[in-house]
Amino acid sequence: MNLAKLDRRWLYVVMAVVLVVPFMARIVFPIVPSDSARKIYDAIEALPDGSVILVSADYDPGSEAELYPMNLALFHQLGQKNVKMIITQLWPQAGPLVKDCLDKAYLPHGKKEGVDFVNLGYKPGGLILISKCNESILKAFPEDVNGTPVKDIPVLKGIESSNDIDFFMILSAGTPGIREWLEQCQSQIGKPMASGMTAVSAPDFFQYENSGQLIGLLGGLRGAADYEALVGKPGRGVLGMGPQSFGHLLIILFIVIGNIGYLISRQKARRAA
Amino acid sequence: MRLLSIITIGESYPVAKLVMLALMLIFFGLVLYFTYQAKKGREIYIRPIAGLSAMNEAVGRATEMGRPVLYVPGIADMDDIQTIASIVILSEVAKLAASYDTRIIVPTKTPIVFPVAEETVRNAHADAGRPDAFKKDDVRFLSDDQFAFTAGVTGIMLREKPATNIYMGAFWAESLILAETGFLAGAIQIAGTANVSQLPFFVAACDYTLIGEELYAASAYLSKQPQLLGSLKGSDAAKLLWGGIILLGVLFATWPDMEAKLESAFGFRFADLFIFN
Amino acid sequence: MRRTVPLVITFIAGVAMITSFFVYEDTLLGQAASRVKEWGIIIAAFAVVLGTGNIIRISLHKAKRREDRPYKIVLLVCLFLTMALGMFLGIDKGIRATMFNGGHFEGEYNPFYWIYFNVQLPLGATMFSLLVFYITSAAYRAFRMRSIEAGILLVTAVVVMLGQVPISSAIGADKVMTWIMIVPNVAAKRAIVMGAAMGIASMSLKIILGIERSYLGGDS
Amino acid sequence: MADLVWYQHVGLWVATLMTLAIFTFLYKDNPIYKMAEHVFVGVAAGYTVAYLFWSAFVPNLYRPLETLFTGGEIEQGEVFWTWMLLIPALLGALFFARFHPKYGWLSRWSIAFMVGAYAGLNLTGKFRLDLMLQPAATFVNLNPANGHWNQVLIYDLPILLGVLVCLTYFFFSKPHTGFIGVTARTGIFFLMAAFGASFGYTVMARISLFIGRLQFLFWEFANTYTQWFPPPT
Repeated sequence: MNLAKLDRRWLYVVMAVVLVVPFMARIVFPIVPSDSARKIYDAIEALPDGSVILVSADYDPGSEAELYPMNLALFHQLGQKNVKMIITQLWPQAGPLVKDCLDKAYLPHGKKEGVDFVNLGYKPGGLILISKCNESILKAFPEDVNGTPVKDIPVLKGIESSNDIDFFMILSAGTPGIREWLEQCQSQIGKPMASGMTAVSAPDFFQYENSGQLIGLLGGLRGAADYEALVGKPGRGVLGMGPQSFGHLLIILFIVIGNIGYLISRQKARRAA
Repeated sequence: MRLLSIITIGESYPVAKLVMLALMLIFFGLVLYFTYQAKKGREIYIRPIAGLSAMNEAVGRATEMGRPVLYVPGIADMDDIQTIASIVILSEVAKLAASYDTRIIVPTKTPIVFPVAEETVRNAHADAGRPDAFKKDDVRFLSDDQFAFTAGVTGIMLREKPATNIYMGAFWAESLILAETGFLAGAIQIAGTANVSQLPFFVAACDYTLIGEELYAASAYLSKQPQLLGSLKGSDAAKLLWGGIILLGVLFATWPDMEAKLESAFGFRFADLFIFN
Repeated sequence: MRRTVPLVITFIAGVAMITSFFVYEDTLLGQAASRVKEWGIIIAAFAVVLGTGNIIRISLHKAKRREDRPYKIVLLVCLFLTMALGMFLGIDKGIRATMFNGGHFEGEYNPFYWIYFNVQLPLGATMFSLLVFYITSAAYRAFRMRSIEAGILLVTAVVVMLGQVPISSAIGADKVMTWIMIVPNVAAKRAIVMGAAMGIASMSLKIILGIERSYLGGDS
Repeated sequence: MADLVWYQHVGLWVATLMTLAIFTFLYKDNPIYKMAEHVFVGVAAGYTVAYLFWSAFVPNLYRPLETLFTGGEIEQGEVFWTWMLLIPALLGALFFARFHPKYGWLSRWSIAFMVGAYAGLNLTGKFRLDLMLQPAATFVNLNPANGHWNQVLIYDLPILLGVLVCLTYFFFSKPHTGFIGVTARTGIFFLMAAFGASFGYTVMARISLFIGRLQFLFWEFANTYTQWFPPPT
């Protein structure tokens, strides 16, 4: 029974079923948040009233499934805190998604634009933009997303550059993203920084957690589920981890079966030769 | 307003920035020294790189089967160093393909890489003595969107059936679609990227994979250009230097009394030379 | 003019960025570098828009030559429709000042916004979600333990995948996964980024000094 | 969710049809997928121009020049620099010279600026992050005194060895034979373990993207018309 000749589309059907059935059955596993996620949560909880946090939304539709739930959980937490928030975007496609998160998770906590937070919107330039923000955020972002000049925005009083920011939370899906923020901002001004990123980039940033530059990092849907559990707002992350686990088990099964068949056939070939 | 003043009296300029400046100058010195040596024609040894020696075979295979070579220079723009290294390799592969009279299709994703790739392939055909064989339409700008571009490239794989797929440069999530579609289309695949998150798939699904820096070493190995050889040997020498720095750092971290002696003599600990905030 | 001016521009821009790292910001050089960054943001905006210019040129070219004509026409219609809606009605839900009434977009639901959420978001997100199927078939058919190295890769991958599953803590897979992530993964990735930084440092030096010119189209 | 306005209903149906159109590619490449792909490229390109217009061209270029020419009040000492904004405007516009058959080379001036600026920033940023701070994080204390041994043996020593051994793998001046060959091969083990880790995380990413689509199809689309799949509140 040589499964290799099997049409690949049957394999697609198997994966689709393995994901849809647990999804429909709404199987939910208890989420034990990772230490990394807990460190970020505690660091943000410990921010004194009136401190300033910069949230940079550098993601797009392609990474919406992992980073949108993270953004929601983060805004829920910040909505309950008395902390000034500045939002920037390094990806043009992040605009509407951040706006949606604000409407659903932040504004319901009674926050007012211009007083509690400001959305500075998108600017191109990546590395250049972040490096400019080290000197002057106001020169890089002369207006907020509504077109109001920054000098008329109360929440920005007393804030000139990245040095005046107490905490950076970077939601990053690739380039420009967390790597550029670490290179141009964190490594030079030394402010606390944490990041939520797609699961694809997470393994490449554990060394910056090891060196103390990142307080913690949230990786993909598991990171979103961890943070949702910590914030106490189970949503797409926690509910997603049910089918997610079955998907992992199926991939493991396929790798094992595929390689058992391969090793057996190689053994036969070696014995025949 | 001060003109230049890096060091001002009274204000303490971070020592680590001076150490960084010194290390940068040492590193540049190494690179320029080896570049000078290479220019003077001194024999520069580079260990063989498996992925590269297969490239001649792979282009040869495409020629025998009379099918084109597909070269994807990554999806990053010219500001990404991997793309620049990929363009250097592209010019060598295009020269090889032109000399074998084999078509080379180069899909690009970014506005600046498109003209650069077009001119590189045109010049490669001229250098190989076949300026007429250059087909302008084989260097194509598919789309500025990552996945529309990927769909375009897999379309080329299915329709024009290249016998050899070469992926050199910066790749992200689309690397798997390219590698698997190419694997199932039965093409020989050579990949090279410094984007570590994509290397697992290239390693698992391609015949040869250049890991991280080997991409830059490949551009030096293939082109034998003095500057590329110079920077490669410069980097090698720098790795010895940084290996020494790390061992020294471990020494000071493990023997606090040595650290104390250093501190009493110079006023800062060894690690302070590298961290300033 | 064709090559010397670009090399001078590259040198100035590169040196400006390097000095802005080493020099205090309130020095003359620091201020000049800071201005160059402001310019960089504007020029980067043109570079991003250039991509669209390219797509328009190629689609028009192809449509004229009857290649995939209906597809290219649909592409151009979508392009100019979205662009016009965004530019004339503002890019945000009822907030952004618009060319027409100079104030805010009165309507509750901005069509540009509608296109983003109902066309661009589903297309972009779904395009990515195809990958799970490619991984499934690749896991079964392409990922072979060809060598010891590929073997280690696949075994570690299996352990890490097991560790992500919440129920794995029962068999301790999550502890092994955490160790893999914060020891071998950190060590190897640290060496890789150190090597990459050296490569980029020497490449950047040669670009700024004009030794490396391939970005100018390789006619050095 | 029943109180949707007509265009929101249309929106839901369009979004669902777009999602299914892309999934048809799994069966085989077909005109529906190809049309969806072209719609995607067109919308994404149009979106970029509109978004850049309002978030970069207007605030950073048009508004300062507008206040300059209409005699609006400008910050003290900024008048000269506002005039100077014409330089990036010109350099940026030169990007489009590339579409002109004769003056294509002018676009090299703009490319040169971007490549130069990024080279300078990449050089200092990566040197600082990866060649100063990362080595500094490897200055580990190997002294296993007072119960420190498990931190050393399980965490610090393997990381130190791993970094040095992987650096040897990326050493190109000596062939991988003898002692260097052994260290390079050990380097390969660390590298492959790291790639395995990335592989595992990437599988997680891909699965969660599909689950994201299921969440849309059931919680937003199906639930609007059947109430069987309520989304989490």
